[in-house]
Amino acid sequence: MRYLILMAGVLAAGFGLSSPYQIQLLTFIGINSLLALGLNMLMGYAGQISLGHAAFFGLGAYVTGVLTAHFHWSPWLALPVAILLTAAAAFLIALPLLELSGFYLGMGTLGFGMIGYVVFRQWSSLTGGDSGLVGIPSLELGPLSFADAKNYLFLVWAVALLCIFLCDRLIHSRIGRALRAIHDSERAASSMGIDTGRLKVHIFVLSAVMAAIAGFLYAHLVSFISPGSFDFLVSIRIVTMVVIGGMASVWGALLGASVMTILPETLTVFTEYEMIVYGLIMITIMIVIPQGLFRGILDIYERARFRTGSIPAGPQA
Amino acid sequence: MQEFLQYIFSGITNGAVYAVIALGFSMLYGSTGLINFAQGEFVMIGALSLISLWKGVNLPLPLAFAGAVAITAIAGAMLERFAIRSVKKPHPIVLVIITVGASILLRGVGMLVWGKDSHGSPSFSDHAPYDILGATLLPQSLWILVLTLGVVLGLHIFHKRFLTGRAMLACAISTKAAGIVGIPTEKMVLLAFSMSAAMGGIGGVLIAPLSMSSFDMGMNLGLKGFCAAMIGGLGSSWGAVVGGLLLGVLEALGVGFLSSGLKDAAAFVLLLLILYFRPSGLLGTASVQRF
Amino acid sequence: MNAQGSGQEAFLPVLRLEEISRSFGGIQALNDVSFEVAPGAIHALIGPNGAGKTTLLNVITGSCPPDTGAAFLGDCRLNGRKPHERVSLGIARTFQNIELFGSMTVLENVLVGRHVKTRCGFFGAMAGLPGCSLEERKARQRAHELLDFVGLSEAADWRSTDLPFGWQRFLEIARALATGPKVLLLDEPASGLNPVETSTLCDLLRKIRENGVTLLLVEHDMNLVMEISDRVFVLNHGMKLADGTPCEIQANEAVISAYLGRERMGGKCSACAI
Amino acid sequence: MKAAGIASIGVLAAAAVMLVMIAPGQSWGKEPYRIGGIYAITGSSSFLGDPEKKSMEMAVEEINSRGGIDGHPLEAVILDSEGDPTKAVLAANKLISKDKVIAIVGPSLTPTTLAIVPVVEKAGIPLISCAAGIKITEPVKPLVFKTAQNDVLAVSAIYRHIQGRNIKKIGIITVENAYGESGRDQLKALAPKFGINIVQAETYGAKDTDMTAQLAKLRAAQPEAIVCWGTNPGPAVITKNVVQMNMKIPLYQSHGVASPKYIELAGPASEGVLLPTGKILVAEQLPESDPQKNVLKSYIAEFEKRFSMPVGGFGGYAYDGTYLLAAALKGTEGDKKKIAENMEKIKGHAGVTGTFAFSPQDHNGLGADAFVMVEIRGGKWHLLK
Repeated sequence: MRYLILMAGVLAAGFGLSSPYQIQLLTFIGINSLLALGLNMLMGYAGQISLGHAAFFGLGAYVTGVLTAHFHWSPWLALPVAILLTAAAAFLIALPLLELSGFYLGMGTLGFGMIGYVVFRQWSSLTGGDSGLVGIPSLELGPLSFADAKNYLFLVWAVALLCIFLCDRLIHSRIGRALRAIHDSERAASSMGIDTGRLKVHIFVLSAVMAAIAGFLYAHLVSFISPGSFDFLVSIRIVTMVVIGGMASVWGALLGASVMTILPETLTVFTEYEMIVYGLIMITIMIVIPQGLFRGILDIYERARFRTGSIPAGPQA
Repeated sequence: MQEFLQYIFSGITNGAVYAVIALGFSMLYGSTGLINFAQGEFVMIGALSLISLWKGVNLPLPLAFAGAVAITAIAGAMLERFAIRSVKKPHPIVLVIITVGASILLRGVGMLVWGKDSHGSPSFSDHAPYDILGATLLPQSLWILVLTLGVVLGLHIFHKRFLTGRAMLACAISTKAAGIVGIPTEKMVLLAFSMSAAMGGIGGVLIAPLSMSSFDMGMNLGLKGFCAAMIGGLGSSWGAVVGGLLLGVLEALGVGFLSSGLKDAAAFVLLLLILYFRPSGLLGTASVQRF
Repeated sequence: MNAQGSGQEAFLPVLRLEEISRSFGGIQALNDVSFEVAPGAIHALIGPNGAGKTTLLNVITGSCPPDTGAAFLGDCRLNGRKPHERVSLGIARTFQNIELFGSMTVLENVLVGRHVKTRCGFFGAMAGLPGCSLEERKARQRAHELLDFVGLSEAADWRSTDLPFGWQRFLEIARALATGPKVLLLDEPASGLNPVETSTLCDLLRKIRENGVTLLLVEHDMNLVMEISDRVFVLNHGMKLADGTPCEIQANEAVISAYLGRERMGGKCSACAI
Repeated sequence: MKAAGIASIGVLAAAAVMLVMIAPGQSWGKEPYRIGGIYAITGSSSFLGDPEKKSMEMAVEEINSRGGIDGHPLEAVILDSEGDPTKAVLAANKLISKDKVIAIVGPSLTPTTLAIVPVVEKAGIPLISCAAGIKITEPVKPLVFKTAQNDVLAVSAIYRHIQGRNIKKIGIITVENAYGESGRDQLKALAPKFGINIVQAETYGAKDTDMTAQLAKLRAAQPEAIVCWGTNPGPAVITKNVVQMNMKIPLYQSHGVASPKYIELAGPASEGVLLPTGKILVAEQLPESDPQKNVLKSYIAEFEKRFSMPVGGFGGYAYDGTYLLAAALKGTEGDKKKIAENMEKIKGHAGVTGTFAFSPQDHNGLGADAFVMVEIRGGKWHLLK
């Protein structure tokens, strides 16, 4: 039901909007939603933080960018390669770190993110170095050309909705329960026979793959990529989207991505004061509704859902 | 040989600055279990305040130094008082995001106060650079090294000899227990924040004469300092020093023997290796469970 | 070991520990402890504080590997197996300080227990394969049965941490049972329960035994131990002090002097005749 | 008399307010031409974007005060890209769809420019970039122009000077960003042509605090001169380090440091540093015959008066871009295709950066005369030759 509403919303927006600016903004929101959703799965359900998600985002973008612009592959062939490479990288990063509890994964991904950034900049024969990679073709599927901004909007949102749908399903499945169990109590989860380390690696890989898909969509949308779009600040921005929107909620990811995409656009009226206002808004949201915007809004609904009235709101995400 | 020595000097100079910044991370983590992503911004505030007070207001250097450190300490205390303490249910990730927000805020304030341009500062002393076996050692490097060691020693003595220092360690071990025996834990957190901010400020003051300072200098230095703290072992003061120096020297050697473009990668590869093979850091002993 | 097992008794012990030792720094928590747990019975592990009971439990569940010695579940050597693997082999446990999944409902908590009995993976769940939905339905059915079994079916949709303390214990037991264990380890199941709840627990534990699950409980409540146990092991200073029926233990001089001191032992020997 | 004076001032003021309120449609007979600007006004490249934004505003006002273009006033909508390609794409879309601009001046950086090229091409909007990267105009794209000098011109200027001193072995140190990368590529590509051998090539991070390690490595290769390619503040640190390390060889900087800020940051260490720059820094030393002399003088005077800050070499890119656009707008009545066609026909346009002569093959329009070599003497720019 919720999907139908959202789908109708996107369709209406797509057909209703005539301004390329708004269409583009909505497309970026879709891409950011994918990023936030992937990270939300990791942070909200596996209780791990990633400070290097921009590197996976970049890996997806650069793999397809290099393969299509330099080697003239079809983007549709480059996509699986991008996904596989990202998955492999994520797997190798996570394997030794997720066995340890605590924040090691966060630190490891931080390191990985910085290394990825250096590689994007330094391997200039392939990546175009700091000045970026030009000539990434637009997407085409048979007679359907995604060079048209509206078609691309629909494509991005179709992918985003599909991912939201799949993640929602996953969360309410056996695996999702196991993930939530890990988040609530790792010891108890392990005593239920859940292979916590393995599951965390899997969810990390899933989250990285979603970032890679977002990177793929970004690269073919902008048709130009440069390392600046995948630096540490971008990783932090993705984490912020998740936390602002609300962890452990696919809809929170959507909300967080929307807010964090639109906010800087609207804040430009503050010119010199933009950063101050932006920082203040972030701090205020975290102080007032630490469980995130989505949870904050749904608090009342949550209270009603469980019979007893005096429930602290939301899972302690 | 001459080059090698120069790499070492360069590495130690940068490393000592990383060490002071790492110390800020480390001591805050040690007393509150928190990672402050605005630490780099304190470095920026320290550096730019020094330049303003020393060159702008023409205060004598020691006063300007103290003033700059005091300004950052106050900024740190304000961050704790108005943002961190206001959080009712302090989930670590929420606190981290607040510090991220604070870093953006502080950068914005920095830009307003000091403008978008870079600012330079003269060295602490007018000595000519020393020539050692053909390699150049800047007097400022010596200043940095000496002051860094002074800060670590001071911190060590504070923790071991002073009642407040020991109370802070007690809070680190168990806030609850410390509260029960009558330690004002809230004040301790406030003190820890302003002290760690002051460390960042000292880092900024030290680096100002070495380089150019601008409102956006903080993030890079903050990341390096954090990396150094992780390498040395979060929560360990001597670990922060070892981590910082190691990182600095490794970077310089990376420039010398690999390529300058890869030196940042070298730092983070080291971080990954440490995480894989010695997760508690080189000198870390505390089991790292929070965050 | 087969020869040993079949030669000794008519049945194979379901759980067997051989010369387990474990030290923490300078403290010898367990010293050469061996014992066997017979199938289909209620066993109690008692001993003064610091005797090594919880460590022993952790050795069995795998969260604390022994320095020397071996543990077996039936024929299967447990050493080197991770905690979660042991669960699928048939070892389930509850915790002394209840550890429920606080963000989930009562039913969902039990469903997590079905994890090892279900197979549906990442892709199956995402694709919504028919096999997965069937499996999910069956799991839910089983979970409801178990809630019924412990008497919590009324509260299936409550948030787990909103349950009264005693009920949380029962939920934890239901959750552990959901893993389909051969052996269920209970870490002080009666602590914090009122007398009424304790007697309900007593009944529940017997019911579990009737269903063919072997029970091993660490417990301080001597009345409970003496009332329901088929066999009692006594640990002291990390060493096995005694091993026998409750009547034998109550009569054991070493136990009385070392562990119980002058205190009279609870329960009546006649009450626990098997 | 006094009362009448006050009254007349009052009336004038009221009229002015009304004019402002109903302007610009009413005061001009014709619809304004709306043009867009995208600059890195904030962020780490604000040293470029900030003066560019100011210069564009200045140029627009100057043009309007002279009667606009064919009676049409110019109206500029300027957005901030923060140097981020994604933001630049959004800004370009916003300018095109919301503000309906007929042409865009900017962005400030090569990556942001390359990111919005597909957007403007799709919309058929002419773009006059203020970035230096050669990828922008080579290969030539019908709608894309740029006003910043190609790095190849700066490199040639430096190399000619090096050649003149009979130096054969040089070491280079470049910043790790698009600007430094482009410089490095050109330095390497052109060296053989001038008989120069690059004995060691180093890079440094834009935010690095100390470059003595790189310089030690350079020194070990024993070059006869060092060429540094970066934008402030890195080159200032390098300049200081070179002096501290007592390296007594000529230091060349790129035009990326061509602002008074560099001398201020590097202090006495900047003595004797050589660099190519647009003529703006040495305007008063130019011979009267120089075609740019008048433009430069009025630009400098106006900029310093208006913003009370010293003028640098970067604002001129946007200033020239706006004036070139104004020239190309003549007689088009806003037809975007014609604007681009007119751009290609512009010859001999004396701007702040140089004398522009575009052609269908050359969308940069600058020649070797866009750069002069200067030496810093006593904290002042000194024109060589």
